[in-house]
Amino acid sequence: MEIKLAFFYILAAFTLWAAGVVVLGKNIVRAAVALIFAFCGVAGLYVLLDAEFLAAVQVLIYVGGITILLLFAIMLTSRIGATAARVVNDQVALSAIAGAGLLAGLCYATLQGIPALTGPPRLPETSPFLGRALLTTYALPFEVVSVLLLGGMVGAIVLARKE
Amino acid sequence: MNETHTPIPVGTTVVVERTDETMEEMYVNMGPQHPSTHGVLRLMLKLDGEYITDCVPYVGYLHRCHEKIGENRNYTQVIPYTDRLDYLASMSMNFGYVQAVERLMGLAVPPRAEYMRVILAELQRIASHLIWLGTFGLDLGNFTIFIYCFREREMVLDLFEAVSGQRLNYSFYRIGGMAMDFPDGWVENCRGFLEWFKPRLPEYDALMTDNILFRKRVEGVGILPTRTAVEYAASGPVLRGSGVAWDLRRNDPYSVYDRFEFDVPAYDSCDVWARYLVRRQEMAQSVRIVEQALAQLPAGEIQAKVPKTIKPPAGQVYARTESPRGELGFYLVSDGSPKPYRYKVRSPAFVNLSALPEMLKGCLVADCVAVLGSVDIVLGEVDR
Amino acid sequence: MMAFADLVQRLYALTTSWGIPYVVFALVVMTIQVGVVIAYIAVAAMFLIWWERKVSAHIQVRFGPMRVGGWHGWAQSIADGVKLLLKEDIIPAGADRVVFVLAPMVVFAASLAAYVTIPWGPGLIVRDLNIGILYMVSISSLAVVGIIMAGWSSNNKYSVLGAIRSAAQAVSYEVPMVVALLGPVMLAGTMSMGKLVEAQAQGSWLGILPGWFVFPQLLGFLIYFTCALAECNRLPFDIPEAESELVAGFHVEYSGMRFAIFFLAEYANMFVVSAIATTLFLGGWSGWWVRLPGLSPELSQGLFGLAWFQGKCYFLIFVMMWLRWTLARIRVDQLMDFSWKILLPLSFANLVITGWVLVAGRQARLVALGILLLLGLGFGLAVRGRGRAAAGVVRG
Amino acid sequence: MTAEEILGQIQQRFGDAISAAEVKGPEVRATVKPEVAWEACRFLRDAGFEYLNCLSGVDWTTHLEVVYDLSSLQHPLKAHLRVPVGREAPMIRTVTDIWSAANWHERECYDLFGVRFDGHPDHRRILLPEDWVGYPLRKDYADERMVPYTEYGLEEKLPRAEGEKPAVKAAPRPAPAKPAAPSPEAPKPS
Repeated sequence: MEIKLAFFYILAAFTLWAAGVVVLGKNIVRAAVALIFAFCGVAGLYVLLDAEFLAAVQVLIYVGGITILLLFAIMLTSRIGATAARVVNDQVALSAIAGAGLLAGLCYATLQGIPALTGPPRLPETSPFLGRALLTTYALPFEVVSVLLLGGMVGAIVLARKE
Repeated sequence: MNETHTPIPVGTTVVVERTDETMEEMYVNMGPQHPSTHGVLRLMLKLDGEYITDCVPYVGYLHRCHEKIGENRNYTQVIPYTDRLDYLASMSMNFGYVQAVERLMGLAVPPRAEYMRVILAELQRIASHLIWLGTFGLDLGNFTIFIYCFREREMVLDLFEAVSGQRLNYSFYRIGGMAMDFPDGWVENCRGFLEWFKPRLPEYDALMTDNILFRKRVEGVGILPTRTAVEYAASGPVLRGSGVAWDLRRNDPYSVYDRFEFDVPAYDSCDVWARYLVRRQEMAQSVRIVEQALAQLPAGEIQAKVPKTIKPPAGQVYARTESPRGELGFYLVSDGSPKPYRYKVRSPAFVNLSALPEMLKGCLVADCVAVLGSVDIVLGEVDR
Repeated sequence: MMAFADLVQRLYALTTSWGIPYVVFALVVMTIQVGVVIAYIAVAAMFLIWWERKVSAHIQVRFGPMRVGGWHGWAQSIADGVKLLLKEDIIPAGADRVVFVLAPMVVFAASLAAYVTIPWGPGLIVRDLNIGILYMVSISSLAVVGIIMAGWSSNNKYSVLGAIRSAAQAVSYEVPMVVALLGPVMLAGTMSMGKLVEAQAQGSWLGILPGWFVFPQLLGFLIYFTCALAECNRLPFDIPEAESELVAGFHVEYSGMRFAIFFLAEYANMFVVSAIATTLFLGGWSGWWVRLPGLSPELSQGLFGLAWFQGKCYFLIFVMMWLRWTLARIRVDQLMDFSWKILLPLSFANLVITGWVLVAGRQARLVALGILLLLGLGFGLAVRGRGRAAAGVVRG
Repeated sequence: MTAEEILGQIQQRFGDAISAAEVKGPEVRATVKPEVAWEACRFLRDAGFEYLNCLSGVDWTTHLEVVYDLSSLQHPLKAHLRVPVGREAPMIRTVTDIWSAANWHERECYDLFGVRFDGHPDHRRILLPEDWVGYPLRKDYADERMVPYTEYGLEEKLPRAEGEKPAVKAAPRPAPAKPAAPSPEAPKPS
């Protein structure tokens, strides 16, 4: 159990460090690379929670897909890599309040032990259960999310094809 | 350090210029140091996204004022310089030059010498097309065809070496004849090579012509319409690839070309594919010509009587021959002195290259390499 | 599981009796496992590099390396490795040093991590994860990150272009690849690499063919293999490093050991994709075996399994080399078209028909299998299609 | 159509502007004044000479000459048109609008002889660098970097042809003779 805990702290520290670079880094490409590491750290946390499927999907979708596209967009935008990104803007106070509120809420939830946040039952293999749950109990939310994604995709195409 | 970090192009410049709100035009330099420009050629490509809207070739990096040098040498001394024009087809360059001088002098060449010239020039055409095929394959990412072609070219070079002692710059043609006769057994060796070479052509087909990936890269790419090709005075495989079956060996016969039976392959799809097919078929036709010439090869003199110092009568001539790359013209003006008063080379690659912007317009950037490869330039000849 | 797991258990019992905590033991075992994997990758990659040179040479009617080491230049890769190790380590002046140094490590780590779930033989697997195949796919997608890092940090336009192309290619080809991999996963009902092989080891198709998934999933196999070529940046999909267009693409500025690591990772990656194809489609380590004299049946089967697995993997790698030295490179837009307009619909068709097979009755099953087989054969033939001159001939 | 017929038509059409004309084999040869050179070219193009083989310059020391070699892909005839232009500020109308092939040939002629082509779409040097001074193929061109050519053997004894001056003396000159014509401002590529 101690090993698990030690790994948790290592991973958490790594994730936080990477996330810090993402938020505070001045170079946008470096920030994007750090984002990849942050996602990997989160995937590691998933593994510690016995959610291997989620971890693999996290790496596949977020690292292999989304961040790559992000980097792609950065590189295609001419010379954006050269300009130092502004770390702080006018809404810093507002976002700080929002962040602090979220943190407080999470701390409260963790300490109070809200039932939904207690550990899931140990399963020998998570993916069949996940699949069944998505296609039975949570079929409607799942479809709603797909429609949302479809809408996002259509919107992106419309934006890209301006003429 | 990181604040100023940006991918600065190496050896290239990019100017982004906004012509209006929606369209961005970009200038991209290709070359002069680039693996696919076959020498030091620089292309300034004007891009609209992935498409080429215009192209400006910059030539002259190899310029050595060949024509000025020629005017300061006597007629015989010019021959080695012609080798260096199209260094992949030196025999053909020699041929064009000596033929022009002979026309100027009104000199008749012994038949055996004429046949030797034709044999060597056609072998040279095969070697030159082989190099083209190999490097074209290389441009499109097919490395194997390159090695195959060089294997056969090596054999042609061996034949040339046996004849002239040289492998690249032969200087073997003389005004009024040839430097030496074929050595003993050469004709048999040459026949052996042809027998060996003929079954190799289907091998190239298997690797290139019948390969669907290759065809997807070349079909419908780099269109040069027939009319434009004639306007630009394109010649050789570029003209024949634009649907004009025009070959000086057939249409304005020189030497003894009127004694052979051969086809002039031409294809009317006007694209890279057509130019590829023309060169591919021409190798087979050259084999036919060499075979007939070897069969008809007469015995006798190989050198006409020429004075020790060649002084053509005052006058001028524009003599053209069909080099592997197209119409090779020599414009000579003589004032009766031992040196050419004016010596001008109409190099086929130079003229064909001037039509390149027409072929590239509307092409994808990625096709640029294929189109440039299909023109088959040799910059020693373009830049002179 | 047997022999290897037994050994670990016994060792664990031994060490705990000495009073060594489990942590230390686990770390030692992990280190040994990683060491073995790295050693295998290094040796295999060196062999593959030598082999590729020999294969290409013999395809091109030449000999390739013949001198170093005596017999057919077998030591050529070692000599090259030593040379690359001893070379000066150059980091371009304008490069982003941290990212530049990190990039080869990311690429190599990605292909290294994928070796964890390769089933080498019966029970011979470092960790048989429940999500084995998903893990492999997701880990190998990390390599693109390293490529982008390398391309961007080199501060060279060709590198950036290569990296961008590489990213576009990887994102495009990952989709049909994963969908194609779902076919065998559905047939076996598991994502564990070990169980996938076991599902193929039993049973047979039509009584004569082995129970490999390549027969019902021919289309899936071809799609996967095509995508794997693209993932490995091999010809005809080597656009990220097309030397006639981009000189060498993303690793143009790398030299010495850093370049060697990219090189190593490329061949390690080739092995990984071949191992996935072998495991999912070609029955992994399953195959004919006999009891070797003086050995237990398990050990004999293990040895045969190891040989089968290696043999199938290297055969696929050979096919990849063969393709590389025969085909021309395709164009960027054709690459994208091929992925999104041909491979993706086909892989979805494969998925749907496979699902139909699994839930339908016997009659429909045969029909569906027939459709799948036809689609697979059609795909194979279409790629092979022979060309005829489209241009009209003008006779002079 | 025969060569004689074409020659007759040219002479009839341009009259005095033709200073010399002959038919040599399949080739029509004519010397035309620069004022009507473009019209003559246009006429020949319409007569079937749609193929511009070559456009060259010649320096006759007294004047320059632009030479057009034309042929046809339909009939075996050829045409050889010579247009003398003055040495000082030579100028002639471009034929790029008749044959696109003339584009690079004219640039080369300008580059090496200094003949300017009025109306040329891209009037720049082509083979030499854009900042080059002088026109190398003119007979009086001199450059200190040129390697003197020592002749040997028979050539020493031969009389030199009139008008052919040695381009360079045996010893390099202290300064190159700058040509009279100023280096024209070449339009910069956008």
